[in-house]
Amino acid sequence: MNEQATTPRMPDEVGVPDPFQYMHPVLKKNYGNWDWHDRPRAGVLRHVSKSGDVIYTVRAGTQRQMDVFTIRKLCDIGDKYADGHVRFTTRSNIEYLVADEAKVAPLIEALQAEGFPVGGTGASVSMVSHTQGWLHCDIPGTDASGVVKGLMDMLHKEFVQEKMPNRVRITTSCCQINCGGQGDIAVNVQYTKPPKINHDLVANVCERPAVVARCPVAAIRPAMVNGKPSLEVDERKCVCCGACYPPCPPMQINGDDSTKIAIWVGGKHSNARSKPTFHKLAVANLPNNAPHWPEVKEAVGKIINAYKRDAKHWERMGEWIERIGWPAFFEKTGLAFTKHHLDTWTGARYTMNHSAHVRF
Amino acid sequence: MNEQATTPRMPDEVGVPDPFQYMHPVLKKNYGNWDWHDRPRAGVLRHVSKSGDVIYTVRAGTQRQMDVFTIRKLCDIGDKYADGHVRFTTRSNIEYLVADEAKVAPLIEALQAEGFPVGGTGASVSMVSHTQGWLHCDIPGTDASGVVKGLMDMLHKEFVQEKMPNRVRITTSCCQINCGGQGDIAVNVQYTKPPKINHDLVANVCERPAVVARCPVAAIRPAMVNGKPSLEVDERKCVCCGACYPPCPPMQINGDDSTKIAIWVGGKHSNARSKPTFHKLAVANLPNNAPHWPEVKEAVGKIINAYKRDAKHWERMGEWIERIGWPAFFEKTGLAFTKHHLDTWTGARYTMNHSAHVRF
Amino acid sequence: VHPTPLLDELEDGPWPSFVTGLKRLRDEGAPNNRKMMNDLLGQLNHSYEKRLGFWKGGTVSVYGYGGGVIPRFSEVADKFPESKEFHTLRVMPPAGYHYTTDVLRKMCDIWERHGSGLIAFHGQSGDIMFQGTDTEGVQKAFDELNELGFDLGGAGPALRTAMSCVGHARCEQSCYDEVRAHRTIINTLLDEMHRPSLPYKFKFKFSGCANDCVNAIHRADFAVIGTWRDDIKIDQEKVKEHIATVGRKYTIDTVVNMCPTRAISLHDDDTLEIDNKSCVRCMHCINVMTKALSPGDDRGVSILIGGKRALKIGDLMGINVIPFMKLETDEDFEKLTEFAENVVEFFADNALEHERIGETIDRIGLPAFLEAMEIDPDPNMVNHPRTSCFVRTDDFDEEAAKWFERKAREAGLRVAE
Amino acid sequence: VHPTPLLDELEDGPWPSFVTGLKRLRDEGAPNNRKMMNDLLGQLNHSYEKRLGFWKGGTVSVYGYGGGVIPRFSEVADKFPESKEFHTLRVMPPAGYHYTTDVLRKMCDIWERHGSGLIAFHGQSGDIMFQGTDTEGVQKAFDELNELGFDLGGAGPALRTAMSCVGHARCEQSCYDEVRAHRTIINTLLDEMHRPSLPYKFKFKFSGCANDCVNAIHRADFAVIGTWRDDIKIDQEKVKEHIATVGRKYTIDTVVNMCPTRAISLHDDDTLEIDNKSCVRCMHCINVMTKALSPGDDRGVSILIGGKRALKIGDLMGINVIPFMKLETDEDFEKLTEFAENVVEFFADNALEHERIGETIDRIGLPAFLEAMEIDPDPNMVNHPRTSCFVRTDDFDEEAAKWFERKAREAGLRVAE
Ligand code: SRM
Ligand code: SRM
Ligand code: SRM
Ligand code: SRM
Ligand code: SF4
Ligand code: SF4
Ligand code: SF4
Ligand code: SF4
Ligand code: SF4
Ligand code: SF4
Ligand code: SF4
Ligand code: SF4
Repeated sequence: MNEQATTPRMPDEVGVPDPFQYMHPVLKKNYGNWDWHDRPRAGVLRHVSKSGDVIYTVRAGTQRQMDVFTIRKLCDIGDKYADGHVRFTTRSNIEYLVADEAKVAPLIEALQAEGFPVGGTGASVSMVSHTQGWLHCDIPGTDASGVVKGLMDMLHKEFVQEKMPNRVRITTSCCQINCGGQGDIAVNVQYTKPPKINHDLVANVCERPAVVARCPVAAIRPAMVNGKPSLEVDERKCVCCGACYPPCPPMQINGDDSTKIAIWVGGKHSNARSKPTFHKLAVANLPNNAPHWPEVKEAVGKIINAYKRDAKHWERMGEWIERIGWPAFFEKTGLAFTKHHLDTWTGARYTMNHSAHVRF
Repeated sequence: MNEQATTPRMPDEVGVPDPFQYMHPVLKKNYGNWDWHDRPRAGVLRHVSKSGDVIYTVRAGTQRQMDVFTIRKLCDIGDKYADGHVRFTTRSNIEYLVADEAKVAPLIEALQAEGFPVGGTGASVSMVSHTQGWLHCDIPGTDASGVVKGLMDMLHKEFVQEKMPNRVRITTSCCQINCGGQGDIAVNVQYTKPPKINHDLVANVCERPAVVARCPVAAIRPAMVNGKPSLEVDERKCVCCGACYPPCPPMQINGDDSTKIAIWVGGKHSNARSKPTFHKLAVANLPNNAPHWPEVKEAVGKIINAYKRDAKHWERMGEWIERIGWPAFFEKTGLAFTKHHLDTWTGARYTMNHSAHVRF
Repeated sequence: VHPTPLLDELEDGPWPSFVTGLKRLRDEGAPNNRKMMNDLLGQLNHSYEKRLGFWKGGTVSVYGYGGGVIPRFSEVADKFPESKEFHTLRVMPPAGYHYTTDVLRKMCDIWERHGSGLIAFHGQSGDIMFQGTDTEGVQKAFDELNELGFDLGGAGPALRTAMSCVGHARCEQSCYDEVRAHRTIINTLLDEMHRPSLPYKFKFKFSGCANDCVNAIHRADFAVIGTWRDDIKIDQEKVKEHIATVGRKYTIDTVVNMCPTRAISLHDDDTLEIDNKSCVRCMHCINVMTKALSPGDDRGVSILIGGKRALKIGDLMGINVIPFMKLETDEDFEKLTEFAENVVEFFADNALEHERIGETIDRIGLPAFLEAMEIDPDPNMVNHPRTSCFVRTDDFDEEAAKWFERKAREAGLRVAE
Repeated sequence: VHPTPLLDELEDGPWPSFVTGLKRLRDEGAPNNRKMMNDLLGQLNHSYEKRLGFWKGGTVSVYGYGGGVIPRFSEVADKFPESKEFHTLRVMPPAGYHYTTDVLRKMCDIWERHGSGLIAFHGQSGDIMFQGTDTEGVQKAFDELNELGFDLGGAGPALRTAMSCVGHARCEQSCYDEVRAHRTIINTLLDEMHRPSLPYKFKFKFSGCANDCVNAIHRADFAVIGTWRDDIKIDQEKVKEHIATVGRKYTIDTVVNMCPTRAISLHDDDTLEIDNKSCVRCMHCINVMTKALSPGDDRGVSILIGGKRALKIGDLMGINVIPFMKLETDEDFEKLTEFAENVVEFFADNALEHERIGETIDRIGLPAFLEAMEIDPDPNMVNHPRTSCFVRTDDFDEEAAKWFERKAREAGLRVAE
């Protein structure tokens, strides 16, 4: 019952930091008073305030998972060519705020010289939403960083120019929990087999009732296996969602034969024009082919190309497909429509064509 | 084991009769060969065949539940002013087929003289879909014939002219089974209280497991009441659907305090323009006020008038509301939006506004 | 004569009054019916007073059949004894509801002899409803109607009476021979109607085009809707005439702007262009410009399975499980009938008691139904592909291979079966 | 040094390579970290080979807090012992993600001292993720970051780190002060973040307008989206300039024809008219014509409750339960914060374990949620009213009376409360 020699430091519960201390002075001064913006070139925004003030933003891509050297390099560039104020975007791009137009071109040059692509604005393909994967997560089926690197290498050109019909927002999710969210294109792990249970471990590691409760289709039941309390999966019911794996790691859902990648299309968050939507299955069962995932890249490429060729200005991926119809989507992308494209989950009936509207 | 004196007649299983034996000769001749049609006036169709043949159709309203005198009167008119060939429409209107244009006007006159309204074509309010009600059904909450008579008296003018934005199809259902189907406007019985059980009768009349199975929300359980096997309803679960009443009449769902009328809008069967839709709740809890149902008529009147005033040509009721938005619908009709308009059934989530799209 | 003060209120007004008709049967009807109609009116007025119905069901049928009659016994027979039985015969009309005045009169005569004289043209499922007779009358009326060439319709857990629109007989929009489809299917499956043994009711409805004048998609378990696969036919001269008559702006507002997929453009010279790849065959433009536009020549049907009303799981519309089936030749009709038989058989084998086929499909999932029916999945079956990732897809590649094979075959390539 | 042949493949290509970064930490990082990064790279390459992850969870936290750290212990520590612990600190960024290079450098310094040197800007929930340290390093790094003015974010069944778009700071579309809303709500509820005791996670996200640049509607339990109630502001001169620049047809195609409710018409003199009753505040036309159009002056927010990803019942988007709440004055912000507190309290009291609030609402029905929150039903909450007749409506009249009273009050009439 001795007191500890040094009492531990109590946290200072500061909460969300005040951003004004870091904000570019022109932003601070014109907070809530902006008038309009345009994009002088890809990767550059010009915002004009009602006060007449102007701020330039130069946007560049990063790998998100950054080492301090990269961050310091970005800071060096910011100090030398910009005003020392930056922000990161929702998609992990860095933005330099520059009051002086003359600094814009040199800043861009410096960024490019150091290998940071400048772009991601307007009707471009911005950085892929990133998740953790093998680098850090405890349940990953693939490596988000690797998939993202491969995709952005392929799409680099579409990042640095604004030649798509509208913004393209790609997301990845390295397991079926789907931290990556919805996307114009979503590249997600899709398990294809029920979990394989390591019965020796269950009793020690897993709280069985909690695991049973986690299954969306009540496919798991407690069972005695080899005399030990374990769990059992009804494989006819299991929808391979992987929800049992985080609370019970002995229910191994990953494996070379079972961890596949599916690509989804037409998710949309903005309310511009159409209401927000969920993405829909385009193709499943692509191999988890690290380190280059060529099959995934090929499929994404097909989709992006068809969209680029065919959609109207301002039409997002899902809006384009809605207009041309799903038969045409599968035709134009060369992907297959299968029974797995027919929804079977709760509310499946709301996805069915309850009409005589058909396209030939 | 005596043989019956006269062996009973075995049915001749003729099935669906061949209509060609009754069909107007011009129709028969041009079967599958029609070219175009127009409507010289409300209640009259002119169809022109690719062969050049022309047939006129004169449409008149009936009460559907017809006595033989009425039918014979319609036949007399058909023989005298038309060609003795008639048909009935999906909505129980009678149609006279006339090859000779000169007969059209006298036919119309004769029909009108006998009290049969000529109309129901094009952008009119056609006859209300009819169900059985107190006249014949074993589970009715109201009388379809009476409600329909009242509505058509009120809407007579809109039947004989084509001054609505598009066709208006009204249906009635005299209990929540809803034999009347979907409608631009649907006038349906809506129960407002759980069934009252006559426990003395259940054991004799009802097959209890079948009744339990019929309830969509599992609100019914077997129970012993006064020492007899009966049933019990969990009133917090019961959604007052009335499904238990047909298989178990002692579960009385009808009553002055509980049998009310709800009006639904925007159902559509055709695939023209928009896909077919279900109707949506407009107003509930209107009294079952036989023989004139003034509250029902008033509400229907409000809806019809707002639609007539406001919709564009060819816009059906539901399409009009979709365009102006539900807030405007409630404003323009003067009806109330309540918590009961929020869906609570399976798939309720698909009816919610999951967007920032709002109207003020 | 019972006073009927409440019913009397329904004799005014411009619409034909059913009360007046009932009273006429009471006052001038066949002598044997007058008393029945008096008590019927009494009971109905009693219903209007009490706001309650007073009929109950029971079992009545005709010799040889298990269905087709809706029996009604009065619960207030003590007060109104003469109408203590008031059964209805459901009788199938000629496909498309065509009659001569002659046959109508014969029906009236039969129903005056053996029933109340009250007939409805038609019930919501399409039957002629001969309403009001006792058990004995049911058989007698049926015998005579049957002699006249008519047959009982459906009731109970059985194949039900079907409906078809006027279609080919008088409508230029019609894309297939409704009479033939209707009669062939129902008459083939007739046994299922007359001897109820299905899990629940099963309804067919036939509409010649997507206007769906018999409400098939909502109200039939098996809806057959006419459509076409090639281009809409345009008569550009008549387009110009139409525009000359109704105006350019009005044409843009009511045709161009109302196309659900914006497939229509109007040229400066008042000719129309339709992007037939985008057109969903909704019928709207054709409806508006009946002279200038018409369905293409490569005609057939879409089939939607599973429509029904609210009971149990809520309203369902049919799912478009056959986006296109050619329907012209004898073989085409055979294929259609065979498909109908398969679906009904599937229903008989797989539906739970009191479950409609739409509910069965909802319960087991569309893929399982398609597999049972050996139908290839098609994007026209859905508004959009699945949004849910809860699915086992390990045979995706084999399924995809089927698609590519089928596409190759459709493109005219020969592929090993 | 472990060979990393598979990872090496990811150093080519034009996009910045995380592998190159990791290697640099291995080769040039703080001396205490080099070995850890070597083993980390070894384990990662091993993952690429085996196509499996090798981390497991555990419990690590900082003194005084119950959450905010994602602990990672290696399952292959025998092979790669130096990275056997590789925990992540989730740290809340300044609202809107504004930084000076100075503060970024300080963060780098701290994380070099007490962690691997690997930092993500940002996690999908918005945290700065300081990735890779051992249990001891967690506390040390936190202490220094906390001194710098930063605090841990959320993890576990708790209030989570929120996100807000750049908004007021640099965006003309912004309809409310996101920084204020974000900071006020989170800092008020902070206890729920630091000492996890909710049924499951709860996320706030703040977007200044319906473009929803932080994906709030799909990905937040409580989404605050800027909007306005009065008319869109039009500068007709700039409309003309826009049309002169991009062309008339292009303007019709990209603005007039893309309005979801066809609320826009273009006059012959190249001025625009907007039917503001029809406009649903989707932002599209304003996005296209940034100079000519802007949101109205009567600004506030819509609040959508219940967005989440797929687990358990499938993806949900938030429901628009507050179509409009004014958000300008101090009182407005208090009302917002109070509402947020009420919702979180409701969640704490009513959600089942591991149930998101969207699932709770889906389970109990929207009316029950609204009643608990004392919110009046509004047609803006739904795409359309109910289609199902399965509902008990005996109090419909009283409910309707409330509506009429509210409408009367809104119309400025005085009504007895
Ligand atoms: C910087 C950023 C907000 C932030 O706080 O970080 C941002 C900033 C702007 N967004 Fe955004 N959006 C940002 C993420 C998003 C997201 C979320 C995401 O990408 O995950 C969305 C929703 C995407 C979706 O629907 O799935 C988003 C949907 C929009 C839209 C609607 C696009 C549409 O038509 O559907 C606009 C309107 C537009 O394009 O003019 C918009 C417009 C803008 C404007 C033009 C607003 C303005 O007037 O300043 C900003 C410049 C955009 C540009 O790139 O040209 N922003 N914007 C985010 C940059 C992400 C990036 O680096 O790529
Ligand atoms: C780190 C991060 C991905 C990333 O690389 O950016 C992440 C990583 C994890 N998420 Fe997530 N989620 C992250 C944002 C999200 C988002 C996106 C968002 O917040 O906008 C979502 C979707 C939105 C939502 O909340 O539904 C998301 C939906 C989930 C879910 C599914 C929740 C659901 O109801 O469907 C889980 C599973 C769970 O909570 O049991 C989960 C669980 C996890 C866990 C804790 C897995 C686990 O159970 O151990 C992951 C820890 C990874 C690690 O080692 O760091 N994560 N997760 C994101 C958090 C970083 C940050 O704090 O900024
Ligand atoms: C006679 C009848 C079919 C029958 O076999 O009995 C019929 C006949 C025609 N219908 Fe119909 N429809 C008939 C019931 C229906 C129904 C079903 C119903 O009313 O219950 C519908 C679906 C209603 C719905 O969507 O809820 C129906 C939806 C249409 C439509 C689509 C209207 C729309 O824009 O949504 C058209 C197209 C049109 O109006 O030109 C149409 C068009 C026609 C045309 C013009 C077809 C033609 O070229 O000959 C026929 C003359 C219609 C007229 O009244 O002007 N018919 N039509 C039915 C007359 C019912 C009546 O007496 O009022
Ligand atoms: C007579 C008729 C109404 C009318 O006046 O026209 C009718 C009357 C009855 N219907 Fe119906 N239905 C009639 C067409 C319909 C329709 C419309 C249709 O077929 O297009 C529907 C909606 C479509 C559908 O099939 O879902 C319909 C949906 C029902 C249902 C609910 C079925 C469901 O799955 O939701 C029941 C209840 C049941 O079967 O248990 C039902 C049950 C009944 C019963 C048998 C009530 C009962 O259980 O005793 C009614 C007998 C009334 C009587 O005394 O004659 N009736 N019923 C229609 C049949 C006449 C005919 O044969 O032509
Ligand atoms: S998607 Fe799955 S594997 Fe990836 S970070 Fe989220 S929980 Fe981890
Ligand atoms: S993978 Fe999903 S569906 Fe299968 S057992 Fe686990 S939790 Fe249940
Ligand atoms: S709606 Fe109800 S009461 Fe009316 S006929 Fe049908 S089953 Fe009978
Ligand atoms: S009325 Fe409907 S919900 Fe209520 S007990 Fe009867 S069957 Fe169940
Ligand atoms: S459904 Fe089509 S084919 Fe049949 S009558 Fe109606 S418009 Fe004509
Ligand atoms: S039929 Fe319908 S979808 Fe096709 S072009 Fe005409 S209006 Fe458009
Ligand atoms: S959500 Fe709206 S206000 Fe916020 S940054 Fe995006 S466009 Fe600007
Ligand atoms: S904001 Fe959207 S809905 Fe409103 S007028 Fe502009 S485009 Fe139309």
